[in-house]
Amino acid sequence: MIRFVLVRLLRAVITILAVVTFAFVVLRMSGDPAQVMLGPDVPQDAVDAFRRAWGLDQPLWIQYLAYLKSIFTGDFGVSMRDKASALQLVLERVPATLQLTLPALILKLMIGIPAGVYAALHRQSFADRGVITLAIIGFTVPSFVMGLVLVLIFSVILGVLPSGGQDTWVHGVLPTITMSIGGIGILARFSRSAMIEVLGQPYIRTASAKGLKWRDVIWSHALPNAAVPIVTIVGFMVGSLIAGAVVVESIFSWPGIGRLLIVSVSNRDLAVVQCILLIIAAAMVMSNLVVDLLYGWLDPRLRSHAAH
Amino acid sequence: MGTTNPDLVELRDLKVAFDGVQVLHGIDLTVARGEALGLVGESGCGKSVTWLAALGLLPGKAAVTGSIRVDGRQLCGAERSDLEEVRGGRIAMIFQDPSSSLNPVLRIGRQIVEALQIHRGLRGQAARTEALRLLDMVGIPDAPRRFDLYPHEFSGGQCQRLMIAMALAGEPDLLVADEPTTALDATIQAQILDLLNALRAETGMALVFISHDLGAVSQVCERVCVMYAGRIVEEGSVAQLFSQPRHPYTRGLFDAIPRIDGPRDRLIPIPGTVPNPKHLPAGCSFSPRCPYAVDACGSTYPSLEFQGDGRRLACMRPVPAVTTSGEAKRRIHEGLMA
Amino acid sequence: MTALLEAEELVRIYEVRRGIFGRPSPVRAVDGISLAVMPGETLGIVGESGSGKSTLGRMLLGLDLAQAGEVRFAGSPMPRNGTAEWRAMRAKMQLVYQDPLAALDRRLTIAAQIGEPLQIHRLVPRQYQADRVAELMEAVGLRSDQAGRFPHELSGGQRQRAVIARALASRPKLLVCDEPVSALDVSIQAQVVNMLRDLQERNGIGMVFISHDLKVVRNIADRVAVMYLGRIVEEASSDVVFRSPQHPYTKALVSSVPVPGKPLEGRMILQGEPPNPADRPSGCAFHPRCPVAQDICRTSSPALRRIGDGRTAACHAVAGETASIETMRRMA
Amino acid sequence: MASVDMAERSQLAGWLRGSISSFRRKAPLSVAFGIFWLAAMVAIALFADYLRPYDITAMDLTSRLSAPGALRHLLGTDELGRDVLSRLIQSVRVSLIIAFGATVLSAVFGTALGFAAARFRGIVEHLVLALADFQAALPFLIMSLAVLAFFGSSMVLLVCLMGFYGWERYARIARGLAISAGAQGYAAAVVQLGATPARVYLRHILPNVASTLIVSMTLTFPEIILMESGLSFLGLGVQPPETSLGNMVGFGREYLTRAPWIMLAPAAVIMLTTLSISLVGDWLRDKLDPTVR
Repeated sequence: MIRFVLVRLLRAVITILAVVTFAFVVLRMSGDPAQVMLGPDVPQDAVDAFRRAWGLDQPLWIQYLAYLKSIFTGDFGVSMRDKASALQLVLERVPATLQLTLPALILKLMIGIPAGVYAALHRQSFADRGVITLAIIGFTVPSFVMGLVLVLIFSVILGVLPSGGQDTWVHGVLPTITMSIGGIGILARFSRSAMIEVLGQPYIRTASAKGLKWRDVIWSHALPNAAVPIVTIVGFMVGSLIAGAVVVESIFSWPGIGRLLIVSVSNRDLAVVQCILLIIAAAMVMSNLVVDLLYGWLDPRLRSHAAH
Repeated sequence: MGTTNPDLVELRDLKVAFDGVQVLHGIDLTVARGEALGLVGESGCGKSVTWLAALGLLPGKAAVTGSIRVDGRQLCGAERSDLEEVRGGRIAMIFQDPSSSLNPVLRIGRQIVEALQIHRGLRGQAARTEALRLLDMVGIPDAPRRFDLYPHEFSGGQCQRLMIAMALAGEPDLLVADEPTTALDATIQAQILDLLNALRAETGMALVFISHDLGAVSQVCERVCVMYAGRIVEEGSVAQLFSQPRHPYTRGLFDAIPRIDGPRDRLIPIPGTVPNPKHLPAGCSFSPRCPYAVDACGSTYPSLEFQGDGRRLACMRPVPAVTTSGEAKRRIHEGLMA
Repeated sequence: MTALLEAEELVRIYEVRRGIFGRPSPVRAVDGISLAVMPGETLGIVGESGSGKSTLGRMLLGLDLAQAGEVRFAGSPMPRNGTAEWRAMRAKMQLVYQDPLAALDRRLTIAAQIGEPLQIHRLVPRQYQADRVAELMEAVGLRSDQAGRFPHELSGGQRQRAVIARALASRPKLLVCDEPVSALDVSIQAQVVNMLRDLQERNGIGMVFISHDLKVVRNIADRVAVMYLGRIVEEASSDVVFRSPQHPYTKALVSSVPVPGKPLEGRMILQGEPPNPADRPSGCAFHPRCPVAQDICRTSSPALRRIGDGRTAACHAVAGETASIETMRRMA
Repeated sequence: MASVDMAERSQLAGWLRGSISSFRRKAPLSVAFGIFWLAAMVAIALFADYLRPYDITAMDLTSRLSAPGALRHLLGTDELGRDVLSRLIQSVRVSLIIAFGATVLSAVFGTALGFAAARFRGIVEHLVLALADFQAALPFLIMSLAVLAFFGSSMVLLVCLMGFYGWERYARIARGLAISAGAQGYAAAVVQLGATPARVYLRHILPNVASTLIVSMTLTFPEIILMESGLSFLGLGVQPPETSLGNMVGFGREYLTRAPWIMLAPAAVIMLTTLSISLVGDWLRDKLDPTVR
């Protein structure tokens, strides 16, 4: 088990390193930091002094190592806009984003999985068609269209829900619904096909042949097996708890990570953007790690083959 | 009731169609208490479908009609709860691919205990003790230590033993074994056949042995049904059929098997291939491949009739009774003497 | 007469890791095997799953690399896998697979696939290719109207015929058949076995026939090698092996073949399962299941020895190295 | 000659009639709609210059924010009095070009990497899988935002960037199928016949994986349309004065209360297009498999 965790941890670290490198490359290629920080009208000796002060006169790989070192000591630099610590700026916004994404995730799980399983057990029924339709809507309607249509209906026409802001929990209703509808459809469709696949397996026939009640066949034989693929997609959803709200936050002027990202991007606030990139990647990598461990717990076969 | 009607299972005019394609064309078959019946035929002949249909284990798109009686009780169209009572309790079934027939994410001990719980109400320590006894009975060595292992930690042969233990948990009157040795190696195959014989002697349960291997069938069964393209074409005792196959198809099956002793002659295959159930030939389905066929065989299907010697046969031009099958006779004679 | 194919002390070892905790342990899939096939001769190789018989077949063709030992074809050593010489060599030796559906490209007609070796090795001018394909199809008993069919439109037996026709297209000298009839029904099996026998006789092809089905091997093979855990335990002419098997494993194997009409009683049923190849028992690998095993069998591995009537066997008891000759006599 | 020609023509007509009716039997109504819609979109993209009633920047300050339905401006006008229909037609062209170019790029790139991983195994395979891990760790929208922010937005960069979308999916599919074909299946059989690797990959493996790849292209294509519209909606994709579907929705959102048609028209086109591709893609998956018929 320890070996398995170590292998996965190593892969996670490599992935994070790749993201850090990516951020460094983007930073380098998008222009000379001295020019960016000091502006175009500064005399050459001031630029040189700045370069010496920040180590920009060193070879590229030394700069890269220095950059790595500062990242791993938790120093993500300073926001160019408000001169505050980038990490702090970003972390301040995390709770706001989670206020939207967590309830949305719970909705997706609570509705999506049961709907998918129900559809798989009642194929060709009305409910089954409903799930498929919902999944298609979830897949084809972009969230910004969904959000704006909801705003049009509930805020503009009916006037029952606010269209933006973060003052009370009521403000969170529309963004949460916007975010969950697509996810519910996708999760339902996924659970449905995972369940259908499992129901066709020989061991389900064995369970029936031994006289188990159909309900028990579903609960103790089919669901534990169907859980394995479903966990993958849920893991992905958990991983994007922080990243998943960019568009929706922008529609509903919700002051989360997504808003911050958009604002920083348009201000070319490098330090903040990098910090967000890293935090998002770290969340994704962590949830992948957890999913991998969960696999081992859910499927004993993977426990012995996991090393490959 | 048992005395007036000794038959445990009685199938009458059982028909199955998948998406409108008929694969079983009216099966009439009885299984008496304690007897061992073999069901022989090539792939796609409907031998497995017959018993999956009888236990209601076919997928929803299958249309099953006819009569399925277990101890006189009608199962065709019965409630799900009635079927569940019969499955595992009266009739247990084991399958061809033992490794994928066990649930991969559940411990094998739990899978056996589950069956004990349903049919015998055993729980906790009592269930565990009984499960261990069953594991011992089917020849799983070191059962207490392996009680909590998962199916993938057992070999194919051992998985089949586990399946048998699970089937025995409900103390069934009939065990349906669907190609139980096909996926196994020769020496393991012999072990499983031996085990099935021993268990039958010990428990007195009836056995339906579905197989394409005539040799295996002759080792565990008393009576044999030969199926072709969704119909029974010949039925009789093992001795009868093996010494004197009357249906040209049965005869062809015997002739096609290479011999382990005697001269290394050319084999005698059956020409052609098994017909697609969507496009069955008119009349007798075997007629296009049959060396004995006459024109009439291509127009009407011969019904399965009792013959004087107690066998049933569906053929207008059977292999003559005495003269030709000297070879087979010699073979059975040799075999029984050895 | 020089041998068509010679193998000397072939070894193939896989690294297998069992479980997360397990260290990688070597599996000796093929463990020092030597054999020879004469032109026009059929060598049968029998054994249970895990005996290494399929790996051996692939090594004989040079598809799997031997870690030790050498394969010689018509006297010259096998070129390195993947080189141009190796590819050219394929025209002379061919493999017939267990699962013909998997071995055929489902997007090409069978005529196109049967003609493929002709294109690869530029054997026949393009304008005559169709004629040669038609000739091959006729030789394996496929109707000419089936040329445009796709593999999934044929039955199992017809697919195997197409695979065999493809294998024969380049007029090979050697055919390795890996379980070619195991997936087929009995009646079709007989058709394909007869066809292979005819083709071989007509074209004088040397053949290695790998199967777990002793009855089929007996019918088609001139000589038979019995494998257990990567080694040959007995080898002799087909008639000799099946009439009077000497190695206890061969005896059990022959005895386990269900013969119609022959009851189970009195047959020799082995206890236990073939051991995991990664956990090879000490001494003679068969000793944990062997009814006549003695102390020497647990410690020393028996060598393959000549024991008369052109037969070799690897068994201490057969070689008279144990006190149990009496027991052996009783078994025989 | 003429009579032969006639006969041929009537034969052709018969064949056409036959194939249309057999198509109707085989394809459900929804798929027929999908195909129709996609054909219309492609036609619009091709002939945008002729179909557009006005130039996309032509302002009609006298009729700003006029409602749809009027003959002069069928779909109404926006805040500057620009004709919504004209802008919509141009947007379809821009969005389709981006999505099409990017889909082809990502399919070619991903498939090539996947085949390389399957062919060479070892270090190449590890590298490809590590790249795929990286791609999965950074949500694509976020990555694109970062890149576009610092390199500025141009049409070429946008297509190239979108071309990275979903490549890892093709790579995984191509690698998996190639490995399984090579392990025991038809590819191993052809290698054994003596074929060169080029022949094995181009003549056998590629045609066999093509149907799966095409189906995943029908999955990626709408996702790229959505991704591009999302970026443009956020103001980072296609830049004015050029226009795209997402860009139109983004700017139309300001006038949601007063002139919802500015936003609803492109939104409807996005939805119908992605829906059509999904429907046709599902149908294609069954059609392209010769074993399911």
